[in-house]
Amino acid sequence: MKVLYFARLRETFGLAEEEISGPASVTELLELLRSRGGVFAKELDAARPFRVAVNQEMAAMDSALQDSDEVAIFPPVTGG
Amino acid sequence: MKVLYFARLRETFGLAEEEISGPASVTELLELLRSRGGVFAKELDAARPFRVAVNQEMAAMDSALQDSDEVAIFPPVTGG
Amino acid sequence: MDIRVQHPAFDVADEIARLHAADSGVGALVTFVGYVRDAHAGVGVQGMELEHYPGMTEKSLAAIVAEAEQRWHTLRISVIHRVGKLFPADPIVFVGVVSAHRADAFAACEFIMDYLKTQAPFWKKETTSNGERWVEARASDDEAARRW
Amino acid sequence: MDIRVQHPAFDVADEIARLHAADSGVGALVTFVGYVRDAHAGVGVQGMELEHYPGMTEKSLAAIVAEAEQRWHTLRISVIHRVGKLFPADPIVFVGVVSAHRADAFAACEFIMDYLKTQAPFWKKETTSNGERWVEARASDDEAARRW
Repeated sequence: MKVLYFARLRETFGLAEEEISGPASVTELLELLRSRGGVFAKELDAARPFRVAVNQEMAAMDSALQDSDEVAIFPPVTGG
Repeated sequence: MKVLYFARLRETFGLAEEEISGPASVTELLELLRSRGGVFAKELDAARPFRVAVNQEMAAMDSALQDSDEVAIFPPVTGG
Repeated sequence: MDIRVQHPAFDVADEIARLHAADSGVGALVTFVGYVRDAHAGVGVQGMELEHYPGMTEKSLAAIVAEAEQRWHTLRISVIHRVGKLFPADPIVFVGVVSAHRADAFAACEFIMDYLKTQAPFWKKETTSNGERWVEARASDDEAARRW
Repeated sequence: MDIRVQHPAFDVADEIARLHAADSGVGALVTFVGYVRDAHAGVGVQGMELEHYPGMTEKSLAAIVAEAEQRWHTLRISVIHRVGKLFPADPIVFVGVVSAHRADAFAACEFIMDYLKTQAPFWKKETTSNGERWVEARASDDEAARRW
């Protein structure tokens, strides 16, 4: 699956986009990313206020994932 | 006092403005006007939804009046 | 505040530029424009004549705007209301409010319109397919004004 | 509906003309314009960079407008949101709604802004006198969105 990062997360991870295979849910994807430690473990801690979108729609943490999905992880939005 | 009529009342009375002396309150002025009978008695019946302003401010029916006042009687407003 | 009662049309872009005034403390602008519709209560409207009470109308609008300025944090407010003969699609009224934050501008603008509709001495006479008629005040406008 | 995400400035007069569209069924127009302020939380702001999520941003705005169209009787709605580098006093966002009656246009316009602020994927990074900083989401925006 394609995983996109935006705004502060993109800057902190030094990464806008990556390909990841395997996770069957948002929860599993987040576990995999946290297991990298460092800024990934810190920023994606469950207590932090990040948001997840799957295929460009806001998604709950237990949403199922397929390898063909586009997942995005980003801070709460601040437009307008 | 100067008594002004607007909109439907002005048209129905065939009168935009007149001078009246004596009434010491809006109630007394309305009694005097109603005593003319005809359209005055009909349009200024207490059950009709007209409004009264004294010196260009919305006024209650029991407001006191002086001969130097400007009184206006008109239908509920419909601007905007 | 800027209050005008006039026959000529207004230019919304000019009014917005005057309200924003290149002031970088302004975060929000809310404007309302009311237009003449071509039908009212199911009857075709060809035009309307707007009557007002010179002197009281301006005072009444100024009092409504002053109350809005007391209730909300606004930076500048303009109200322009046209009088005289108008036709379908003509703009009738402009209310513009600028503020630092949007909630103040939205509330002040809607409050001014709701109060203007029930308090400011203007009267509309429509020319319809059935002849001329004075527009009747609407109960829904009284309800709208009572909310505040 | 007309949804645009773009860097260039918009022309409010053009947008209003397009919304009103010489349609004499339109009785009310409510517009909102949001501007860059020169200070935020007490710190001077020299400029900002607006980032978005191409694709999702447009879909999200369209979904918000579709919900407004379901909830209120509106005739046409436009939303324009700028992205890229902006400076104090620059307009950021335009929301315009036309309807037969004013209550629908006011509600739809404010609803769209409240939802846009909490749902649409845009992020602001400010350049301040203390350096760059990502703007934090405000609890008051969440509260505003929860009202509807």
